[in-house]
Amino acid sequence: MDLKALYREVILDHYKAPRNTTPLVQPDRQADCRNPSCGDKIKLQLKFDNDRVSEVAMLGNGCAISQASASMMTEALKGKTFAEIDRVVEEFRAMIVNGSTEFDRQVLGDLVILEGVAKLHARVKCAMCGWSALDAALHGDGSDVNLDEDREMPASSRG
Amino acid sequence: MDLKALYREVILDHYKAPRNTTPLVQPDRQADCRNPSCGDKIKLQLKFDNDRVSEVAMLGNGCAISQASASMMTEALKGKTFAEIDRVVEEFRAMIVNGSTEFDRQVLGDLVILEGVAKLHARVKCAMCGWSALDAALHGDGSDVNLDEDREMPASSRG
Amino acid sequence: MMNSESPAGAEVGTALDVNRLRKDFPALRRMVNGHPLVYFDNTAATLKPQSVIDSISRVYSDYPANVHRGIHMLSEEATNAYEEARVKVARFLNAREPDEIVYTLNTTDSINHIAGSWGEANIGPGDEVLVTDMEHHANFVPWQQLCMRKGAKFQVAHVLSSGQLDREDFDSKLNERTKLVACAHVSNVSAVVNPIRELAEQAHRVGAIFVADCAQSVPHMPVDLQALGADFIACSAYKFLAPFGVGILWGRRELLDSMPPYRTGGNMIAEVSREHTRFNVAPHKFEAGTPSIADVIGMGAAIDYLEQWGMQAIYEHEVELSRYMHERLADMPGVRVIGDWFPGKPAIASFHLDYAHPHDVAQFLNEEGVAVRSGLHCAEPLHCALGLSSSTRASLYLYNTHDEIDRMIAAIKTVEEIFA
Amino acid sequence: MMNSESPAGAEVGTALDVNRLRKDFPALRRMVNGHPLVYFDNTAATLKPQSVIDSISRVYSDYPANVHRGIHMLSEEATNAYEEARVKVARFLNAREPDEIVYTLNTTDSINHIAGSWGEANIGPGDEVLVTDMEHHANFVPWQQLCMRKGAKFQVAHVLSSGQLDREDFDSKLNERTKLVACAHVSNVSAVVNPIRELAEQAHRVGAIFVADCAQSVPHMPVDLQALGADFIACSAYKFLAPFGVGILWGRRELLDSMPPYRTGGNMIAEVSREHTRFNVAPHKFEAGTPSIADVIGMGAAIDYLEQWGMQAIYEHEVELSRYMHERLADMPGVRVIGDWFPGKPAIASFHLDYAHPHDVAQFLNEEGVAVRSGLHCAEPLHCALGLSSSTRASLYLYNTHDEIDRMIAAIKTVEEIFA
Ligand SMILES: Cc1ncc(COP(=O)(O)O)c(C=O)c1O
Ligand SMILES: Cc1ncc(COP(=O)(O)O)c(C=O)c1O
Repeated sequence: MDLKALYREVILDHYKAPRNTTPLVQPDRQADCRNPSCGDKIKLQLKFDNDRVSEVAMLGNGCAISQASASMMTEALKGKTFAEIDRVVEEFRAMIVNGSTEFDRQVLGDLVILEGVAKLHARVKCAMCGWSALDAALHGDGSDVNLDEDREMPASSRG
Repeated sequence: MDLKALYREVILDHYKAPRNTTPLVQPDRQADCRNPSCGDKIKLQLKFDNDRVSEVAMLGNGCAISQASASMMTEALKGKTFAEIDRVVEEFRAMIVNGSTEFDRQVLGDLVILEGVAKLHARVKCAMCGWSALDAALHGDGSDVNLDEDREMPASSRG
Repeated sequence: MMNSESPAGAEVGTALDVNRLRKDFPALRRMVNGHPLVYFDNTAATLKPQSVIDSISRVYSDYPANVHRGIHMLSEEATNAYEEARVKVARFLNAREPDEIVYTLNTTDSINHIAGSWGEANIGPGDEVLVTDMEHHANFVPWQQLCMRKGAKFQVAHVLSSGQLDREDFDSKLNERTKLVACAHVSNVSAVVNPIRELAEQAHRVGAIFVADCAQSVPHMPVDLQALGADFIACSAYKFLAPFGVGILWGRRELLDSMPPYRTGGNMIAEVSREHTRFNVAPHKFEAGTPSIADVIGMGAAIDYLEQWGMQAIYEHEVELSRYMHERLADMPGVRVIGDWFPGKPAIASFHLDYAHPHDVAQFLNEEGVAVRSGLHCAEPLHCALGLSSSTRASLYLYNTHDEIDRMIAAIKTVEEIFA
Repeated sequence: MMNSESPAGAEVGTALDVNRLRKDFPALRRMVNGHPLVYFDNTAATLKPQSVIDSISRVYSDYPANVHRGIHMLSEEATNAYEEARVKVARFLNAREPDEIVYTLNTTDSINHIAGSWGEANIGPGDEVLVTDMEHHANFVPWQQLCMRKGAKFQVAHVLSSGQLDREDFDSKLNERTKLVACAHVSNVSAVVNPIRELAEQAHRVGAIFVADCAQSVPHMPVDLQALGADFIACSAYKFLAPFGVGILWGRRELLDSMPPYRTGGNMIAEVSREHTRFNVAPHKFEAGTPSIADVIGMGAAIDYLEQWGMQAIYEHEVELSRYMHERLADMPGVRVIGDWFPGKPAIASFHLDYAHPHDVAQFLNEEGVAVRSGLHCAEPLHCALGLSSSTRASLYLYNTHDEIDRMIAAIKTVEEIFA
């Protein structure tokens, strides 16, 4: 993997100009995810029209990978149903956390460009921060997610 | 050093038939030394006639080296003054604990036959048990000696 | 009582290729006082195979970095190897998940974790803690001291003269006030194998938790944590071919999750401010500071080595050696072994001679190249209960042979000649 | 502020023959992403010279036995080497006697010993413990937790924006209720060197004891314990070329003697019965269970290695590297180093870039073969006090060179090109 190319071609664009950063008024769903060992934070908000996502917002700060991954995620959500989103989350997790090469490229679309992050074990949590917020927004009990306590993430520590 | 010879020629004789084991009635000085990491125990009793040792007794149990060393010690004490005993203790310590070869052979007499024990670091405390009781009898405050707490002894532990 | 057939010279009747595996242990090439080393002090510490030695050297030559997932390559490599070892340990012991495995300094440290964390939080005045007379000091003193601090009652179940646990006494001392029972899986002196599953079930029936000291079982027999039934176990890596410096604490996940950390500091926290600290999840919340990284990785290599031969095969080899050693010792007049022999007894014999003190015996055995321990083996209550002031202990492992037992027997005969 | 002359290529102006000594460190032969490794993560863990690696292998090949003076030859050899290391440490630090040196697992464990033993026995409600905002979590969280348990007041002296301790704030928080002051000798983030002797004297005047966290001083400068004036110090061996798995706790003999043991179990006792346990004397009463024997012996080899070059020469080399590194960083727009430079500053620079996050910086530096840390460096209170969420840290040691600093600077320029 060419790190410079990855950053230059995708990550920096989203890092410097993250998409969908206008806070929603009265979102239907929202959740926060923190990644204390990295200092990343992302709040994700969703509005639905019937079954489908009509509006989405991500608000956060952190490293380029965390912000770019979340920003790209928001672009993939519009118009999707709960079930469709679950599918994307599942495939993204398979690609990044499990380092699988068997994930469904079609479901992920443009997101496959982040595949190389799977090899940067120390950055896997960064890449997942927005996605965990998304998962919590859809299925959580309203409480914040602390990625350091997610036992499926590679072990790391905040210090 | 030939271990068999050391045991055969000296240690076993004293171990099997330790000298001066009749308890004294009203000793002038006495002290106990324990060596918990080995299980050795020796009580030393002394009677003086003017300045000089007139009677001595050692009562104890433990390994052959501890008992033989104490038994031989009692043989060396009779007729000696405080100052003369201190000299013997000092030289014996130099030989066994410090492993010095510079000790005064004349002062130690027959005791030099135990020189080889200095090389058996794990047994140094055994060899010193009677001697520490002697030192405590002459200079102590009446309390027992615990050889494990003597920081000049090679480190060891009882378990 | 014992099967009396003698081995036909070499290592027959066991599945291990002992002659081949002996070559993996460089220390077996040593000469002691002119004799090839016979190493029978395996209860205290085992020898190390070359693969373990190499794995440590490799850490220090190639990736001597700190773990906790630093971004640079060396830290990444160290973290991966360190966490892989946790997966290996979990599989080796059949833990439900790697996160139940906590790395400590040694068995003693593991047990102090339980006493200092679970014990401090859960034991109070009027409560009782039950241990046995056959415990190693590591599984005795921490409970005794905890009870003293907390005003709890320290109960000690007795042993029979056979060396076995006195089950009647154990039963009579277990009651509703008992909050914790701590017991060795295998005694480091008599090699008695306690029925942990049964004892743990008894403990659970009165609502107590059960701590098994597996320091002498994990190295010598297959141990399946889920079948064992204890709530915590402790063991030391250097007793199963691994480096010094790592102990294992395993605990049921719910218990680990419920416990406060034992040591605090770096790497075990989630958030620190002047006012407040939030801790990380288990196992990390128990691994404060920088761990024994290379030793942990070396432990992974040791597990690989043991699994290559198989714990069942290792156990069978040892049981055969044990049978032979006990038979030979039984033939010698004036030699008394602590505890009765029983089928499947691990290869430990602690004995005393009528005619010589254990230290003198060990000294003469060393003269003949045979390394044994003498003393109390950190089990003073057991010696005291059996009326002994110390003993000589021979303890064997996968690389030992019948021939070596013969050498020990010959050495004991020398002692007899000299002393008796 | 800084001397601005540049080095003439090679390692000039220092007494160390760096090019020669680099050959002693096998990890320096590694290539990372096609570049020779530049290892600038020495605050987290140092590389190991071959002599240390060999000394560990030797233990496991030749005498992998347990210590505590077993009678057999291998145990005798292990015990001798283990206790010789204690003498070396005592001499290296100029302790009054080897018996003041306690082996622990790491700095964190050493500090937990003080908190768990001296602290538990001596801190009560209404008492105060004073630390600083620049502490590593290892010298912060144990005191905070102790105060919470005991109803004592946890006081934190602030730092100035220069990174230096705010002496006025420190003075205002030190009073007759202060029972213990804990402070880093050298900060692991800003490299600030605290005047331990003065601070300890102040603490002593109000009757408090003083704990110095020497984890980052002992490896990098001559430390004379008797001149330092603290009552306890803690450090980690793996930070001065030694193996992982050993920490040092030094305490004044009178204090160690007066303290209860922290962990209990085997090897630290004098006598155990059902009713009662008597403990051994210090340092043994603090070394429960089987220690990291090979790591301790390897630490002895590391001290030999350091002494061969001399701590003063090592310090001078690092100060020169530090000067150069800070000068180069000062020249770069958008780079801000935590804390002001000062003469004699150890070779640590924690910095952040206006245009990139520390994790991304570390990632790109790794891409160029430069190993640095990013994050909070276990010093969240300091980052918080200075308003930072994390930083990138470069920390150098005796084997680092001016050229390597140039390589880091070039790598930072790559980050700048990409991000700015
Ligand atoms: C100043 C300081 N104190 C304490 C520690 C903790 O050391 P350890 O992880 O060895 O316990 C460190 C190491 O990072 C340190 O730099
Ligand atoms: C049964 C048993 N428990 C506990 C221990 C203590 O182990 P460590 O010294 O590694 O803490 C031992 C080791 O001698 C043992 O045999």
